[in-house]
Amino acid sequence: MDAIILQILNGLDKGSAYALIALGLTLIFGTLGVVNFAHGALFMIGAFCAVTLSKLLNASYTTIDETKTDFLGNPLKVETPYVMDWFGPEAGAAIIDWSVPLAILFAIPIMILIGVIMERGLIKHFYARPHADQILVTFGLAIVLQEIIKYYFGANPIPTPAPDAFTGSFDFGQLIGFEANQIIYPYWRLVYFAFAAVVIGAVFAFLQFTTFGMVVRAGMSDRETVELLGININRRFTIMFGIAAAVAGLAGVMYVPINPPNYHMGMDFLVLSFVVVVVGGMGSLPGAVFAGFLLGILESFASMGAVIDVLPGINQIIIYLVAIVILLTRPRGLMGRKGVMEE
Amino acid sequence: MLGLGKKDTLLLGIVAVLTILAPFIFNPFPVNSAMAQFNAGYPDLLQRFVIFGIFAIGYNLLFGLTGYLSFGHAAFLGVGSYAAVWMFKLLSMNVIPAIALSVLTAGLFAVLIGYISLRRSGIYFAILTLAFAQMTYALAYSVLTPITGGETGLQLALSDPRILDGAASAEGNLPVPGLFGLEMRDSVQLAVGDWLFTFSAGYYFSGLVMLLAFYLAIRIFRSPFGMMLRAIKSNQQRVNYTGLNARPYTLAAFVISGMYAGLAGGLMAAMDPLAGAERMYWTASGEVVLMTILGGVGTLIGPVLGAGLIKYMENIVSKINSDILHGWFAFMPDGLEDFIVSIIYPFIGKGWHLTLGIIFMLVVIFLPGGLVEGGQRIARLLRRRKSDKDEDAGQAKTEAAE
Amino acid sequence: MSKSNLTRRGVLKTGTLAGAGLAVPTIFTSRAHAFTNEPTGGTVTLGFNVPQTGPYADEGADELRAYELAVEHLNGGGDGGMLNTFSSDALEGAGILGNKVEYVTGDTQTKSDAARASAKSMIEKDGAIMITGGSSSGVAVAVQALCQEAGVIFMSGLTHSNDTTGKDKRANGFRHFFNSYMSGAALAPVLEANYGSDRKAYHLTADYNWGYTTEEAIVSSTEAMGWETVNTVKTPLTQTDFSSYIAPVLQSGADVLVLNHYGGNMVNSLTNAVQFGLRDKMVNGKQFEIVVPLYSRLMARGAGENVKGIFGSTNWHWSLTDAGSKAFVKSFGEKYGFPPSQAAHTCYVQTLLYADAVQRAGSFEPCAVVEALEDFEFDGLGNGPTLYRAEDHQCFKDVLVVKGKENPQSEFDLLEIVEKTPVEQVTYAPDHPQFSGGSLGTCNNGG
Amino acid sequence: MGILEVKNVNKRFGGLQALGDVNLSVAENSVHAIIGPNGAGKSTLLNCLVGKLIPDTGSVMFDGQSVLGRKPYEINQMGISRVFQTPEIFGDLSVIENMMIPCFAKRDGAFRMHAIESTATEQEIIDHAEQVLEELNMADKRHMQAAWMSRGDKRRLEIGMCLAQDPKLLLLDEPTAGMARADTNNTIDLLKQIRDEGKITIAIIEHDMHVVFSLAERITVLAQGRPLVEDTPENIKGHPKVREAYLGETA
Repeated sequence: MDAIILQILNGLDKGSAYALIALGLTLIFGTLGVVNFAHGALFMIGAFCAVTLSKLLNASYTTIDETKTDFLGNPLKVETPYVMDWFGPEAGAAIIDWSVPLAILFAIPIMILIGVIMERGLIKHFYARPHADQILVTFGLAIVLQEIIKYYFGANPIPTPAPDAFTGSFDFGQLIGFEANQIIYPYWRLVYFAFAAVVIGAVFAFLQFTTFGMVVRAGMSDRETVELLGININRRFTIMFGIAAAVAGLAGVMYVPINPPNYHMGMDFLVLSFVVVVVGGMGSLPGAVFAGFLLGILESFASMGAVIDVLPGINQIIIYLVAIVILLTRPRGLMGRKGVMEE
Repeated sequence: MLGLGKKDTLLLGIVAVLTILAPFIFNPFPVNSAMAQFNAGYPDLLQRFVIFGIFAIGYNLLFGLTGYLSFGHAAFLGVGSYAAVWMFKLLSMNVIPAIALSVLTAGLFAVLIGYISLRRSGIYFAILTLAFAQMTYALAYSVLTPITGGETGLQLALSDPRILDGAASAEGNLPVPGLFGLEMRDSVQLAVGDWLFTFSAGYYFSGLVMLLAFYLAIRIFRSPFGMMLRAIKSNQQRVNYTGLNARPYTLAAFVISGMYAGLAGGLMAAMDPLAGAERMYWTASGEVVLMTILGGVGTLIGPVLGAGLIKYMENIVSKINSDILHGWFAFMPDGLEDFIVSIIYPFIGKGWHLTLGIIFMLVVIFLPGGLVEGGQRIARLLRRRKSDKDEDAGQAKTEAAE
Repeated sequence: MSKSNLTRRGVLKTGTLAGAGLAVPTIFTSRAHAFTNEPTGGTVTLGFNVPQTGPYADEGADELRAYELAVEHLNGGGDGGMLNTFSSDALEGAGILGNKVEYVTGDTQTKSDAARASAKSMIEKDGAIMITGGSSSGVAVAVQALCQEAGVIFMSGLTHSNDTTGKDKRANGFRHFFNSYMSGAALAPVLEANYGSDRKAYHLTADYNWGYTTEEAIVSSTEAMGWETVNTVKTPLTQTDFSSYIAPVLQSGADVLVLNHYGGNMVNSLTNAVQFGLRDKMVNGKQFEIVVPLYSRLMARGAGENVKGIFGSTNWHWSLTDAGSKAFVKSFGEKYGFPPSQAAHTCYVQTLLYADAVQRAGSFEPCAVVEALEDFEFDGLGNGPTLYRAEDHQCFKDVLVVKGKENPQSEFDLLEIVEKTPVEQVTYAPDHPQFSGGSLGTCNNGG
Repeated sequence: MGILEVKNVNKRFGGLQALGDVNLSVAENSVHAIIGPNGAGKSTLLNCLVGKLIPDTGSVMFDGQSVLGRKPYEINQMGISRVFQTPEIFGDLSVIENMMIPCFAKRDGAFRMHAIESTATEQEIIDHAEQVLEELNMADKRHMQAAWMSRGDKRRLEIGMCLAQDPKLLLLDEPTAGMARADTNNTIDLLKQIRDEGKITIAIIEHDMHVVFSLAERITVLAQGRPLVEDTPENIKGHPKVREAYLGETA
C-alpha cells in the first residue's frame, strides 16, 4: 500500500513536468495548427534562464588570498560575488540562494520574447505548409538552439540547487499514519507539483474567463469565422505562442533543482511529451494534462521492483506501449477531436 | 534499356559511372596538400555513402511516394545488422547469406510493425513507428543483451561456431567477411604523382548493391504500383472511392522500404561486422528523414545526395580541429587569423551539428524540394543564360553575315 | 585574346597528363606494406578519437587537451611533463624513433558506430598508426575490435567495464584505466572501515554492460566482507528522473545505496537521492549512506554539493603529490589554467606508454609494440609502480578511494583522497570469473 | 425491382434522427435525383450508400447484393462510383495518370502488386485513359498537373475518372456546387451526354433546381430525414408539400 502511494506521488511529480510541456505543445497546435518540435528546446532554454540568472548573481570580482594556494602552488584567487558587496554578505547570500525562484521573473519576459520572435520570424511562414514541413523545420531549430546552448554552457550538467529552505524531504507517510521513513518526499518536488498546478490552472482560467481567451478558444475551433468577425486572430495567436513558450520555459526553470540541466534535456523530453500529447489527443488541453499525469504515474509503477521482476524491461518501454495501445483502441487519443492531423 | 525510359536510363548510367569513379571523384586533392583534409575517397566513407544511400532510397519509397512519415526506420536497419552478424557468427563469413537474412528479417519485422502502425495515418502513424523503434532500441540496449550484445554491440568472437567455415579456434585473428574468398577489406591502391587512390572490394560490392537497389527503385517509381502510392499520397479518399484498397499498398511500400533498410544494415555489418543498438535510436531515424529531405523527397537521386552530404559532414567536417584552422589561416596577421578562426570555429569540428541544423533549416525554408530542387533552379538559370547567349551568338552571326 | 587563353589551358592540360605519365602509376596491393600505415617521411600520425558532441563532450575536450600536451612533450616542446619522471628513459623529446609526432582528431559521439567510422577514417585516410581515446566502454570495446582487425594499436581512454580487458579483450588493445573489479576490491575495505561490516545494500544499476559488471564487482566484494544485498534494480539508460527508483529504497530496509551509474545518470540519480533526504535518515540504527563506485570529477561537478562525503573510486586525482602527478598537473595547469581530469591523465599516460614502447621496440610494427608493452613494469606516471599484464593487457596499479570534499576551496577541489589501495589488493587472476570468456587472439600487423 | 433498393433505413446521431424509414428504388439506367432542404439527410443517405456510414436498421441492396458493412473500395468494385461535392482528384498527378488509376482499379481489382512492370508498357490502360480524355475533350491537357486545372475541369476529370470504370451506378453529390454558371452548364451537358447514352444509372443529390430539372427522370424529395414525395420532375414542380418544405429555400 505504502509503495503504491509512493509511486502515485512520484508519478504526479513526473506527470506535472510532462503535463506542463504537453500543455504548451497543445496550445501551439490547437491555436496555430503547428506541430512544434522545438518545444523541448524551449523547456531547455527556460532551464538555462535559471542557470544564467544564477551565474549573473554570482558574478564576482577577484581578490588574492596570500595565505592559501591553488593547485599549482600560486596564491589562491578568492571570488566574491558583487551582490554580497551590494546587499551585505547575508542578504547577498540569500539572493543567490533564491536564484531559482527569482529566475521565474527573469524567464517570463525572455521566454515570451523568444516565443514571439520564433512565431513571427519562422513559424508564421509555415502555416500554409504541410505538417511534415513544420515538424522538420522546428526539428532543425531544436538542433540549432541546443547546439548554441552547448557552445556557451558546455555539455556537462550544471548544478543549480533549490533554496536551502526547500532542500531535504519530509515524511509524508507519518502524516497519514504509516511508520517513519515509509513515504518520504522532497520539499522541492511538492513545490514543483504545486507550481505546475497553479500554471495549469492559470492557463485554463485565462482561456475560460478572459475575452482574449474566449476569442482564442473560438479561433481554435473555427478560425475562419473568427476572422470573418473582423478580429485580428493572428496577433492573438502570436501572443498565445509567447505564452506557450513561457509555460514551457517556466517548467524548465523550476525543473533545474530536480535534475541539473544540460543542453540535451529538451530532446530527452521531446519524444515523451509528443507521446503525451498524442495519447491525450492532439489539440485537447485537458487531454494533454490528463495524459501527462497518467503517463507519469504509469511510468512510476512500471519502475517498481515487483513489476520489473515479472516483466523485465517493462520500465524501458511502458510509455511507448501505452501510446501504442491507446492509439489503436482510441484513434484520436483519450480526449482528441475527430479528424485532427490525419491528412 | 533495362525496361527503363530514356531519361531514367541516363540517370542510372550517370549514377553508375559516378559510383565506379567515386574513389577518384572524392579524392581530388594530393595526399600531402592542405586540402587533403577534404578528401573523402577512402573506403570506409565511400561505403557509408552508398550504404546510407540505400537506406535513404528505401525510406524515400515510403515517405516520398506515400507521404507516410515514419520516425522509426532505423529499427529495421538495426535488426538487419543484428541478423547479418548472427549469420557471420553461426553460419559463415560469406556476405551473401548474411545479407539475405538481414533483408528477410527486416522485412518480417516491417510486416509486423507496418501492419499495426498503418492502421493510423498522419502524426499518429509517425508516433506509432517512433514508439516501436524506441521500444526495440531500449530492449536491445538492456534486457536483450544476450542476443544483441547490449551497450558494446554484437561482435564476432574467435569461439563462434561458423558451421560452414570450419571449427572455431581460440587463437589467431577474427575472420573477415568476404564473398567467396574475396575479403571485403581487400583493396588496391593506385599512386599517380601526389595522388593516392584506394579501390576497396567492400566499396565496389556495396556500390553494386546500391546500383541494383537504385535500379529497382526506379522500376518501382515507374510502375503502376508506384503510381498507386503517389495517388495515396495525393488523395487517399479518392483512392478508396476508386475501388482501391490503400492498406495493402501502403503496407507493401512499408515492407519494401523496411527491406531496403535491412539491406543497408546487412551491408553495414558486412563492411564492419559489429551491430550496436544505438543505430536504432530515434535520432538515427531522424537522420534518414534529414537525408531524404535535404536531398529532395520524392525524387530518385535526392536521397542519395542527402545521405552523402550528411555523412560527409559527420566524417570530414567534424574532424577539422582548431589546429588545422590555424594552419589554413597562418598566412594572415596574428590578430586577424585568430579573429577568423574564432568566427569559423563554432561551425566546424565539434560544432558540425550546428552547421547541419542550420543547413537543414535553410533547405526546409527555401528549398522544399531539397538539393535536387536547388540543382534544377541553377540549371534553369544557366539554361536561361545560355539561351540568352545563344541569341547573342545568333545575332552576332547574322551581323557577320551582313 | 580568348584564343591565347585556350592555348594556355591546353598546354597546362598536356602538362598534367605528361606528368602523370612520368610518375608511372605504381599499383600495389595494400599487402605490400610491412604493416598498416608504416610511417614514412619523418612523421608519425596518431589518432585521437574522443567524444566531441553528445553528453560526454566536455570529458572528450579534456582528453584532447591531454593529447595535445603529450604530443608537445613527445616532440620536445614545453617542460616535458611526465617524460622527466617516467621510469623508462627511452624517450628523449625528439618524437618517436626520430619521427615528428603529428595527430588527427575525430568525434566518437559516444556511439560505437560513429566511433568506428571516425577511427576507420583515421586509419584509412590519415594513416594513423595508433588510435586512442574514448569515454565509454561500449565505444572502447568497439574501437578496440576494429583496431585489431585493421592491424593498429589501440590505447583505450576512459573505459571502466571489466569486458574491455575481459571477454572483449584484444591483442592489439591496451588499457591503463582501472576497472569495475578493482573499484569493488578497493572500495570494500574502506567501506568496511567506515560503515562497518553489517550493512544492507540497495543497488541501482544502469541497464547495460558496464552497469552489470560494476554491480557484480561491488556486490561480490561487499558481500565477501559481510554486507547483505537487499535488492538490485536496473534503470534505463535514458532515464532522467530517478525518483521512482529512489523512493522505494528506504522501504526495503536498506541502509546503503550503491549507484552503479556514470555520467549524466550518476549526476541525476545522486542529486535525486540527496533530494529525497536519504543521507539524513537513520536506518537500522545507522546513518544511511550512498556510494558511487566510479567517480569522475568532471561529472561530480554536475552534482554540485550533493557529492559531499560520498565514497567512490577513481583512477587518478590531481591532488596526488608524487613527482609524476605534480609534473603533469603543472604542465597541464600552466597550459590550460585548470587541473586535469582522470580522463586527461589516462589519455596522456597512454600516449607516453605507446611512444615509449615503440622507442624500446625500435619499430612501429604493432606486434613489436605489443611485445614491448606486455609485462612492462614502469613508474613515475602518477600511479606508483605499475604493470602492464601480458595475459589481458590490463594495467595493475594502486587504486584511489576518494570522498566528496566537505569544504572545497575551488570549483576543481571536489574530491579528497581517502585511501590508496595497494595494487596487491586489486589484483586478480586472469581467469577470474568476472573476466572469463574471450581471448586476446594474436597480435595483428595488418599490412 | 431497381438496381438500387433502399429499404426502411434509419440512422440516428445521438438525439438526432438523421434518416427515418427511408425507402428508395432507383431504376436501372435512369437518372434519379434526391433533393431536399439543408439538413434533410441527403448526405447521410449518400454516405450510407457508399459504405462511409452504416445505417442502424434497414437494408441497402445494389444489383441484388447488400452493400452494408462493406468498405468504400469494395462497394466501388461492385460498380458504384462516387463524385464528391468538391472535386476529389489526385492533385499531385498528371491528368493522364489520374485517368489511368481507375482503369487499373477496374482491371486489376482492389490490390495488385505490379511493382516491377513499367506503366509505360501498359498499352491497353493508356489507350483506355486516352480515349476517355478524348471523349471529355481534355486530351490536350493530358500532361498537366491536375491541381492546376480550373474547377470546372477538375469536375470534368473526376466524372471522367468515374466513367473510366464503367460503373453501373454513378452517384453525384451536388456536382455543380460553388461552380460558375458556364462550368455548371458544361457539367450538365456532360451528364446529359452520359444519360443519353443510356448505359449508366445516375443518382444525383443536388441543391440547384436548374440542374435537377434538366437532368432527372425521377425525383425523391427528402425532408427532415424522411422521404416526402417521389415522382417525375413535372409533378414535383407543382407539388404543394415540396413547396412547403422548400419555402424560402428554392434556388
